[in-house]
Amino acid sequence: MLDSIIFYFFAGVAILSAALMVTRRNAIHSAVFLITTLLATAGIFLQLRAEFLFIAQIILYVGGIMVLFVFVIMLVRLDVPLHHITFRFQKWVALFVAVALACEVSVMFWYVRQLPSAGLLTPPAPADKLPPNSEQFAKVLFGDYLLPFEIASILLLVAMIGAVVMAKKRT
Amino acid sequence: MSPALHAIISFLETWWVQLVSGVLIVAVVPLIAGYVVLVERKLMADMQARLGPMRVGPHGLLQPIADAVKLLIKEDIIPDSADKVIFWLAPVVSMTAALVSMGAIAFGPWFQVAKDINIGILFVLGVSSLGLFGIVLGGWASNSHYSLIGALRSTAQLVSYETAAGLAIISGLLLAGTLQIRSIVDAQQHYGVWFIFLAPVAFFIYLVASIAETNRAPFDLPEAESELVAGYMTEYSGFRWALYFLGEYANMIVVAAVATTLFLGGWLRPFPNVRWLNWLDVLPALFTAAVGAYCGYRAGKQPVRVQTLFMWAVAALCFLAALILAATLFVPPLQAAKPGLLGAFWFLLKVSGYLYVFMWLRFTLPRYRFDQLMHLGWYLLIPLAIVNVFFVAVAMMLETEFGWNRWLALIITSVFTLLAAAFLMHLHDKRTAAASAAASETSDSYAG
Amino acid sequence: MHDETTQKQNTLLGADELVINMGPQHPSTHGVLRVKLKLDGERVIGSECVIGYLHRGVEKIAEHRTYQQFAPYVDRMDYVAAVSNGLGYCETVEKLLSVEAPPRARVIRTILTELQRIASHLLWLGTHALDIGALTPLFYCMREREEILKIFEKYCGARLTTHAFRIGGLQYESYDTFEKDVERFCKDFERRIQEYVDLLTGNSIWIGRTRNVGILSTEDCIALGASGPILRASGLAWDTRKATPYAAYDQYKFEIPVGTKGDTYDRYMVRMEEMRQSRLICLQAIENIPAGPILGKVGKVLKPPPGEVYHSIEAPKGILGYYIVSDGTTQPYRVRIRPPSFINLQAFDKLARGHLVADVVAIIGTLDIVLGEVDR
Amino acid sequence: MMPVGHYLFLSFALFIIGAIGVVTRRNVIVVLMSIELILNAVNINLVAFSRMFGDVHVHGQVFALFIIADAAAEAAVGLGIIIAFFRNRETVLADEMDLLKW
Repeated sequence: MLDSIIFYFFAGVAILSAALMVTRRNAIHSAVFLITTLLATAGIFLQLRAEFLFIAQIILYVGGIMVLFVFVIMLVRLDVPLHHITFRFQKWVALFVAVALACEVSVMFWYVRQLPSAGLLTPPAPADKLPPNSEQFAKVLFGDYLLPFEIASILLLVAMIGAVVMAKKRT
Repeated sequence: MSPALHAIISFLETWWVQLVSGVLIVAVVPLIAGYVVLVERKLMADMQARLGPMRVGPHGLLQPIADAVKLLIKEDIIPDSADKVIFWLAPVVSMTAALVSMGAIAFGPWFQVAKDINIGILFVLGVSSLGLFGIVLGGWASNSHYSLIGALRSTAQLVSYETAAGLAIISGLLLAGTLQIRSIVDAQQHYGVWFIFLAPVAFFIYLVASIAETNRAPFDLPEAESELVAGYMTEYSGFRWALYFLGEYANMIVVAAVATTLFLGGWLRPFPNVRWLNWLDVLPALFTAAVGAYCGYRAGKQPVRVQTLFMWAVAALCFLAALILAATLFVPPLQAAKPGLLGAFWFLLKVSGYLYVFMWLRFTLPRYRFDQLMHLGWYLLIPLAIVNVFFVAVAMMLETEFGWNRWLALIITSVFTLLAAAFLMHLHDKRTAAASAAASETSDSYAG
Repeated sequence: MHDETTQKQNTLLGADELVINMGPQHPSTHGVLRVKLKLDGERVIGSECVIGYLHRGVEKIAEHRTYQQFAPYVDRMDYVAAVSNGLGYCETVEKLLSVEAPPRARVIRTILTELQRIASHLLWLGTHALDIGALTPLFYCMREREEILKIFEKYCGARLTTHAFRIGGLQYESYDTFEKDVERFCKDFERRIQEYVDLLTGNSIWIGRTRNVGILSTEDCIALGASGPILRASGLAWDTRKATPYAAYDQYKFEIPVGTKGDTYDRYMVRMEEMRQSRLICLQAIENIPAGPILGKVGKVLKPPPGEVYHSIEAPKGILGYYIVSDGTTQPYRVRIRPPSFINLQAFDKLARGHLVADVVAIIGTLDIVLGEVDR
Repeated sequence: MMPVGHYLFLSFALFIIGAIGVVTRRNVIVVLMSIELILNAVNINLVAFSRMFGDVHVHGQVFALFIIADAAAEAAVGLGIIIAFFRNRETVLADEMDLLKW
């Protein structure tokens, strides 16, 4: 009961603010709504008992990436005329994309319904009975996925160097 | 009974402690923050050879309340060209982030809102870092150049110093082996010493980084009064401004509580496992009694009768607290309350001590310049924190894998860390000297 | 200089640079200075000082006042060093009248002026430190300045705009415990100055904020006409008190402190040393205050012969000059004042270019301007 | 308990919104933000599936962490490019980025 209330609340907030994000004209407003979406998603992670991911989402996504976005938006300080904000004919492209994707996904949903047990989540054990999520997480991350982890760190390093090279002042 | 009602009741049955403590935090923290401001002003006055607030209440004891009332009834100004919604939202974000992150902090073994959250310290860090958005958005929404520069400064500053603080915390977490706040304190009890003695470098990195994170002098660049008027708060007034202010002080309490939990032994008394120091348990009662006695002594010297009465009331409260603390020690039926109350006392004492260091530094040091701040963060604190994490990990490995004596391993690695610190300091000094020389050259080249 | 295109490439994002109005209401522009700063990010790429918010037409007023009547007006120029202003004016008019103040008056003038120099430097130190973010020195400086102002108050009844001197000497005899008060202050001050040194001189943040910030070479100083501690910090030992002694300065021994690099830190050190030297001058002067009259032979109505005169003194902020043209009547035909702050302020753009916003306040502080004097 | 389909639907909705944002917005920064939204939608799927296999199963969450790392890398490089572009052309509008080389 409580679980579903939490889910619907966060899901509603996420979808609503995501919709507002793509429709707001002001880039900062978009960023604020994206932050809201991300926080709502973090709430859903928590509801799914993915505590570590919940906090990773907040620290990395919201506290890191979004700060970067807001920073850049403030740095470029552009005042785009409001009617210039979207392509004119792009609305139809967007509609097409949305409809196409919707069709595709409804087919997927159809097949999901055909599956036995309908993909129900197993009922969670009481929180204190669960093994600590962060320890589980670490064991898998540094055990099974050690190599991908290292590759991801190299990716981040490369991205960091790339960003520095890109953003550096050319003298 | 309808199922919905039943669900609500069962919900309340399980969660009422959390709810009540949550409400308590929201209600009490602003008051405490107000009194932290008063203490700060009094300390500042003391260090600057003056008296500080003396008018409202005896020794200015009611000053925070007067300030709050003043701010509440002030005209609420929103600049015409400001982005109204975000202007309204920003201080709320700032305040909320600080208050929510307080939910996971354990003020003593009893007082904690979210009890079994196993990412405890990360939660505090993550949520309090959201307060940054309050600052950035407020600075942007004000539509003023001073605010914008303040916001840009604070973004860069907070992101940099959060990295250093996070790495410093990791050293502590390596020693504790857990993220849960209670377990961290238990680990320190298990070791028998506070982690500040095991990872002193990490503590000092955290101290510096936490000052920078809370925008306090000497790192108060985002609101540097003499440069940016008030930085991101320039256009704010009245109650919105008060929200920022409360958020800042609540944030100070949060970082102090994190440092206390992680490095200063949380609610443990000094040397928690040494038996013959058990008499320290009497200290809280004696301390509050002493405060009460001082208030009583001052009461006689107040010029106005109301103020005398007020001081007596404060003294009586202190004596009452002392009595309760003493009772938990000596009256058997009340001894169950002993760990909770004493723990809270020690915790708050350590938090106050940490805050005192904040204030002391603020009154003593000039302000860093922005490039110097960045140099300090990126060239000194972050490399040092990385080295420190590495050496603490090596010490843990030496102990667990090679069976070294724990103390030996920690002492050796601490020495190595300190050596690295000295080396980095040396590099830092050389680099800043070179940088400032270069800066002077640039200014020369502009002259032509 | 830069044309438009090169300037654009110099900014961080190649976009329009940020223009910030610092002042006229800003915590650290020391009154009503307004600086238009052109910023690239936080780096200053251009600046323009806008002055005149405190203009009261002092020079014009002089043309409609008698010589005595005008004397109090000069107190209102550099209002934190009113005694020095008064000294300059009185000595100029005395030069015009060809009278000399009696020795006793000259010694007391010297003592009061040096006390005023200390008071002015104290106010500078406190506000300069506050600009750079150190809160506490301000209150210590105010504490000592208060002692000096108390001496002024006891002497002439006023603390700020003292109008301490009269043309031809002094109006008031020194009060009974004058020597004792000055001596006590000077004895005490040695210890106090050590407190500021402890708080600031060796502090690495302070050094970082002031070293290599706002460097002005001797040649630039001379070209811009900058004088006072700014000139001395750039390495030239020029002090009007030594070069063309006035009042009783020729009787006392004191050093002229000079800097080496001419940066903000050097100016700080020079002013600190000047306070010590002023203290020594005061101590020497009170040892032996000659007896005798305090007012020279000047009539009730001053009618200087037609002609013109220029006289300058070393005010706390630099060379303070008065140029008076007399047409033989009781009122000056023209008074032109060379205010040190106004001329020193010209160096601002040169100092600020290429530095950060934070340095701008340090530079305004180190120039030690008083807007009352800049705008007159 | 919540059927996994609900999570899929939420994820799908966010994905579509993100895709629409990518296609329609001219401001490149907002386009980048829409991509972040899409990545985020994927994360929901991964975590929900991970949960579907039981309480102690965290492989999907690890994937999600990798995606967050990837998003960080993408944001850093993307914003770096935007800043570099803005410095040269003074625009962040996609349709004005019409040269392969400048």
